Amino acid sequence: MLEIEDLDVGYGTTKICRSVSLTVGEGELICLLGRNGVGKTTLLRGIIGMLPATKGRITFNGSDITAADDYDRARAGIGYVPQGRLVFQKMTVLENLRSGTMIGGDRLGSYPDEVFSYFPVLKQRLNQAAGTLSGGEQQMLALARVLSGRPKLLLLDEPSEGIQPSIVAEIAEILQRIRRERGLALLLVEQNLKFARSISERGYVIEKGSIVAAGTVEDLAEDSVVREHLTFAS
Amino acid sequence: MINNVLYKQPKFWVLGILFLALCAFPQVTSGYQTSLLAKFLVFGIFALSLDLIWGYSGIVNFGHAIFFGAGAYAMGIALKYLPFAGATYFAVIFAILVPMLIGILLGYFLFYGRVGGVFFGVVTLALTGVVQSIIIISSDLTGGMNGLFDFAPPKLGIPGLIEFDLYSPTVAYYTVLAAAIGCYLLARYIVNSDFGRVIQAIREDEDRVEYLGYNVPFLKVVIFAIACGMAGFSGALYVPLGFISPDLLSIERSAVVLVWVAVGGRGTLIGAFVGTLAVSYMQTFLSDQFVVLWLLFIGVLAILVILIWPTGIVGFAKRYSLRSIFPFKQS
Amino acid sequence: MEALVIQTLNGVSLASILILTSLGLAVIFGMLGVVNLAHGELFMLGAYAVATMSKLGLSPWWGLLVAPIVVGAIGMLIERTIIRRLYHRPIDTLLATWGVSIVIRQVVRLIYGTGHMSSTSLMVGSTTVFGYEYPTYRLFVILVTVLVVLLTFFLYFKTTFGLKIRLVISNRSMARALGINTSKTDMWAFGIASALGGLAGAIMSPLVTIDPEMGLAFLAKGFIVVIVGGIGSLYGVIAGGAVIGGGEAAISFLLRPVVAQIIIVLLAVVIIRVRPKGITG
Amino acid sequence: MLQIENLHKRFGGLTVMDGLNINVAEGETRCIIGPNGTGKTTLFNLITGKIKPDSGAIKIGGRNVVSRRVYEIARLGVSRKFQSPTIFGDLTVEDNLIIAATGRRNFTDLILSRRHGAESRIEEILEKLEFGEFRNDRSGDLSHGQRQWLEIGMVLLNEPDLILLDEPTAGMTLAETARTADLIRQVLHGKTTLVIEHDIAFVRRLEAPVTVLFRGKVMCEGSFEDIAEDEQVRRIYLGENP
Amino acid sequence: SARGEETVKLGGLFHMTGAGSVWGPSMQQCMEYAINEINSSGGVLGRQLAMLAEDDNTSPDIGIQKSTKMIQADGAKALFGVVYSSVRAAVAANVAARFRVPYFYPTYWEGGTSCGRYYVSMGAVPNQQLDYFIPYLVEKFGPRIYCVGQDYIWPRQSIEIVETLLKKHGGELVGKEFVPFDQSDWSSVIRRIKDAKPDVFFPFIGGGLVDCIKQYYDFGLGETAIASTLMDELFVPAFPPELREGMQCSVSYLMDLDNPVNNAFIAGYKKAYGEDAVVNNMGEALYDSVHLWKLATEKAGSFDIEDTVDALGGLSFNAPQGEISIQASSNHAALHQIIAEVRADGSFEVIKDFGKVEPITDCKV
Ligand SMILES: Nc1ncnc2c1ncn2[C@@H]1O[C@H](COP(=O)(O)OP(=O)(O)OP(=O)(O)O)[C@@H](O)[C@H]1O
Ligand SMILES: Nc1ncnc2c1ncn2[C@@H]1O[C@H](COP(=O)(O)OP(=O)(O)OP(=O)(O)O)[C@@H](O)[C@H]1O
Ligand SMILES: [Mg+2]
Ligand SMILES: [Mg+2]
Repeated sequence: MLEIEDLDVGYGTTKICRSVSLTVGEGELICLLGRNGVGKTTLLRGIIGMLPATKGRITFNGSDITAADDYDRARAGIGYVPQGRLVFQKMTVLENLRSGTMIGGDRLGSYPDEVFSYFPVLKQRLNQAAGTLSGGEQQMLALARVLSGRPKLLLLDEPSEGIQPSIVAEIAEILQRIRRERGLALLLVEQNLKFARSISERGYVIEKGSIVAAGTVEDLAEDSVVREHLTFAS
Repeated sequence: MINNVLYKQPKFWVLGILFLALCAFPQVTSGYQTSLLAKFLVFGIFALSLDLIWGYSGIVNFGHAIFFGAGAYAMGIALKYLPFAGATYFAVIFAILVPMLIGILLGYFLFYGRVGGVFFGVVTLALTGVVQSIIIISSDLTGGMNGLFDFAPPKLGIPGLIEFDLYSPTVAYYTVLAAAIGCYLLARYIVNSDFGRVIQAIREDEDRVEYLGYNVPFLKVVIFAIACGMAGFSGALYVPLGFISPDLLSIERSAVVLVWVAVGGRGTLIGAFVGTLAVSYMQTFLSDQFVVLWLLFIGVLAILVILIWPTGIVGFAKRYSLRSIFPFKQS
Repeated sequence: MEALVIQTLNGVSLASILILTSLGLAVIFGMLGVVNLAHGELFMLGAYAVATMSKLGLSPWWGLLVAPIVVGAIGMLIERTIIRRLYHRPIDTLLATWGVSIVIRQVVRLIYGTGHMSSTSLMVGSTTVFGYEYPTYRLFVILVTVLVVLLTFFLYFKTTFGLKIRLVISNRSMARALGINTSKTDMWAFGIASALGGLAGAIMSPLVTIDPEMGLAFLAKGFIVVIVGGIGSLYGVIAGGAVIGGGEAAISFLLRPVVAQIIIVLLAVVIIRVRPKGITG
Repeated sequence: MLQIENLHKRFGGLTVMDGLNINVAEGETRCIIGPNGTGKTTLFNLITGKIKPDSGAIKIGGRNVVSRRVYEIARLGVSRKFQSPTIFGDLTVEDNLIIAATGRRNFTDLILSRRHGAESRIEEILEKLEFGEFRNDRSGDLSHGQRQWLEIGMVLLNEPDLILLDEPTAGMTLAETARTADLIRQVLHGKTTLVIEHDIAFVRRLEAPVTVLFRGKVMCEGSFEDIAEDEQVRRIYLGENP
Repeated sequence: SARGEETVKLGGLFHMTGAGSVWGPSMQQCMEYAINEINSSGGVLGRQLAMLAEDDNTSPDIGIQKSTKMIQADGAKALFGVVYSSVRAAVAANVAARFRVPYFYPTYWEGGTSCGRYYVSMGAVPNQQLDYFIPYLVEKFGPRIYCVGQDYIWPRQSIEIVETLLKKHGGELVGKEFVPFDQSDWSSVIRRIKDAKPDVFFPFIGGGLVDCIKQYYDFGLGETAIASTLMDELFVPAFPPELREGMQCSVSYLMDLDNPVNNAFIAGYKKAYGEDAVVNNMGEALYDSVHLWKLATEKAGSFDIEDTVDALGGLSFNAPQGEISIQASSNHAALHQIIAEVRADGSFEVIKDFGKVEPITDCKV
């Protein structure tokens, strides 16, 4: 579904990600692990098109999207939940939910009611300005927002951040369910190894902007980099 | 030792030559050119005061000409009503204090009321019209529409002993040059102090600064008052070089000072002078050459500069490693 | 009684004039975050469109149609060539549009000369309201204002286009990442706001001087209205127009007009001090 | 040190604080957990003076601070880290730290740049956070996790007596989370600290007493182990297998 | 060329851009026309004149800069131009008086300020515009006059004079009112005018006059006569025909004057600048100014500026408006007062030319 070959992404003249290659198959749940500041967020921004690729190729569903505009990538079906949520602060929850409906489509419609089955709390907050939601609620809104569209691939940047443990577990279940029902593919950046493990089978480890290891999550958990940074070394 | 510094720091050479050139300017050019450069340096101080608040503290002031004008009027009125020798010094102090007071009042009112950003700018824009109206209707004091001109000529030196008439282009020029250097050094000191650092933090996120224990409205009023005082000072210096009339407080003047700072490079201090001189000389040149079309060219130029040089001339120079010439802070 | 009715109508008509002339400004300023110093010139172009119709011997009513279209198109052109590059630098838009305003003024001077333009009245005579005579054209202006405001509200709050614009303003890069073509919405948003400016100029042309400098006066007033009402809200424009227009009509009835004007602005400052987000904020 | 008495706060129809009572002793580290949207951040907003309660008292060192302004409360020694990192992105890392370190000085000190020995504390923090190489970088270019650390550094430099940390480890790797926990335990040892966190591993590592907030009230208090056993807490917050 | 070195330079300062740009271009043409005319008839004292033209952006600041340049850098012997009073005051005080160069100001104004040896007022002061106009209005339309002015010195003084004249001629000032410069909505003002039921509405409004009159008609006041001292060939096109028709004007010059000097002047002017070219009283005053400078210089017999200035007082010139002269005590011109009515097509019907009226002013040279 998503193939990345030899990709370079960065800010202005500073290159952050170097020669990254990875693939996400149809309905596959992939996680991206790595310590702080290695370029995980940068890579996701490169995939959604917020940052231009200076080298390499991105193919989505068989077509080359390396030069495509970010909004066209979204319309082709890539949903992005950024780190730090970035909900539309001054707009209502309802309008935020509607804002996701262009993903995988070409017009702004109304959101499907099923998002409330994922996050019931949002239903009581429909007319509240999103900026006044609590941190966790905003995170849920950011997830609900992309799920209002019809994404084929989800890019999630640390979605469990700021969410209470019981809901983190629920989110894992929700994602699994959507994958089963709609064949959703997932590229997940996560520090919470437990959460990562609970939803993904395969993963990559990124270090200083390059992929340094790939394999099943179980194998990766044994990887030295991961061990050093993503688990409690005592 | 000194040699070593000079050798290693081409900046000192460049600055030294620039300084000597500025000192020699009146000796090698005409009175017209001298008073022209003096006037532009006055405008440079005015722009510098704007850079302090706009470039460093993020206070948007669309009515900065109010303070320039207030300074000029305060100077003129003081010279008119203080008939004793040495009145010029009092007049200048008056010209600094009056705009400062207006600034403090406005700042107290608005900053303590949490009015910031574009709101503040537009309020000052609206006030421009009000202050202009007040000046026009108080014609007994201000000369109204016609402007204020029947005051004693400003003089420097020691009354009775040795006096310099500021209406002489050379005297005005050296006075302004010294004032410009003094104001620049003062501004540089302020922005490099811890106070300056906090002011820059306020520009970015004033709420966060408050959580660190700073009285943000107070600090904003302080920097605003300093800038207003400096603008008033430049207004006072303008008096012997120009004319006191309501036109000094026009919206156009407020807009053009923003352009000077932007063209020179916001938040660089020296950019205020660079931008002012560049734009003013360009304007003089164009309007000499094209009596009708010059304004059109200025408009086009303003647009192009902003599109092509987003960081202004100094920012551009910085990028192209002319670092040694411009004494800006390296970050 | 007559004084009361007429003065109230004057207040309403002044308020609607202010609302009409600042609506486009509010859209560009409050919603796109662009301080458009060229808005007064767009207004001026609208008035010139009507004057041009008169000059060509056509009915000035055509001007009311031509003005928003032409000025809207000019607005789009400005957006495409200049504003578009400056969305992340709001203060620079101020400077760039200042340049644009100079250019428009000078180009108009080159084309039409420096003199005043004349326009034919669109409507003459008066109509009886509550038993008193009032100029028909002023009533027409009130009506047009109401319609234009309603239309603008509908556009911004009830259509998906409006939602898109508001999303783009709220967070540009995130809106793009969700599939919204920001450059298209930007262009249309700016174009429509410019068209509003042009329409206002056309409507006002029978009541004001038409010359290249005419936009300046309306610009400053427009900003005060927008600020007093509250940035980013269209309700704000209405509230601001009502307060400033009604206030000016009321106070200038009682005091020396210059003093009234000074009081109005100081009052605006007080309002902003008490309600920093504007009346409706 | 911090007493919260019968605190009430409503947003429109939503009751966020419903008679909250909390007592934190001098030098104590207290962890606050609770479901999303239960009012934890709001509690910090109330303590720091950002919003005013409808009723109730907040006493810091015995003084009721309810009517004070944000900066006055900060000057009493309350220092806060925000839920999403809030730093001065256009300034360098070092400048951020200097500003934090000098927040409680008077104006003369500020304009004369008198720092009263803050330099050495800044060096110390730079070293502790391993930020030496970034000290002259624009802080806005740091990654999310790095910003979290920078903000923690700023809080530490602000000479606080009462420290409020809102999700200090969000977005950090486990190893860094652990280091943060250690840092807090060492550096903040003996300082009154409130920590909001959803990261259970971190909460456990902190080895501090835990208060569980629920619907604007304290639901229960105790050591992490006690809390983790609590049936109700598992139901509303932790989930089945924490 | 050798000829080039011999030219004598005269400086013209015009509002080519900015708020006053309505006036700039025609003034520049008038000055240029006068210079060309003098040059083609042999110049002054055998030397050709050269014109310097600068734009002041309608700003005192640039006005000072440009006129200083013309004098100091280019060596201009005299300065001409400007409409806006603040620019005039600036040039008179900071340039003309300081560098001792005569400055000819071509527009009506209140008089009293700016005076001095080097300042030559070529525009009408209030008594010249009003002395005959007010009795005429009272007689023709009735005694009740309502005045509205912008809130500054020229309208205030003019309205004061109107009041005095009305008293003298059995009229009555039924209302006066001062408005801000940027007044754009006139409904309240007009309401008060309507209530006062005047026979004549007499506005002293520069910039806002067009708005005011347009709205005045809109409020159904078309029946009441309007009198103005500002109406001229440049202003008239701003009004739709139905609004301008019948307006009563007091001026010192009109393009439509029928006398041999004016006919020749207009014919030559149109030949030079096209059939649509316009001159108003300011333009004519500028034309007269250049000629007066020439006469003074010739009388002095040298290009010495002091001699020229000395020679100015008492000179007279047969101008397009008729004979005018310089009052020696004040350096103010004695000008004609002409009353005219505007026709729908924008032309003026001259009703009466009262001949030369001496200025009454506090100015002493
Ligand atoms: N806007 C920017 N401009 C320049 N450099 C940046 C910018 N944003 C991030 N960086 C740099 O890019 C590098 C990678 O950042 P990125 O945010 O991708 O890391 P990350 O892996 O997502 O880290 P974290 O786990 O902390 O979120 C960091 O060193 C950071 O300093
Ligand atoms: N200004 C406001 N207006 C309306 N509701 C608000 C406002 N501020 C907060 N709320 C609501 O108050 C509740 C408490 O918010 P708070 O941010 O304190 O939660 P929290 O406990 O910090 O949650 P989280 O763990 O998700 O960060 C939330 O439901 C939020 O939507
Ligand atoms: Mg990241
Ligand atoms: Mg929270």
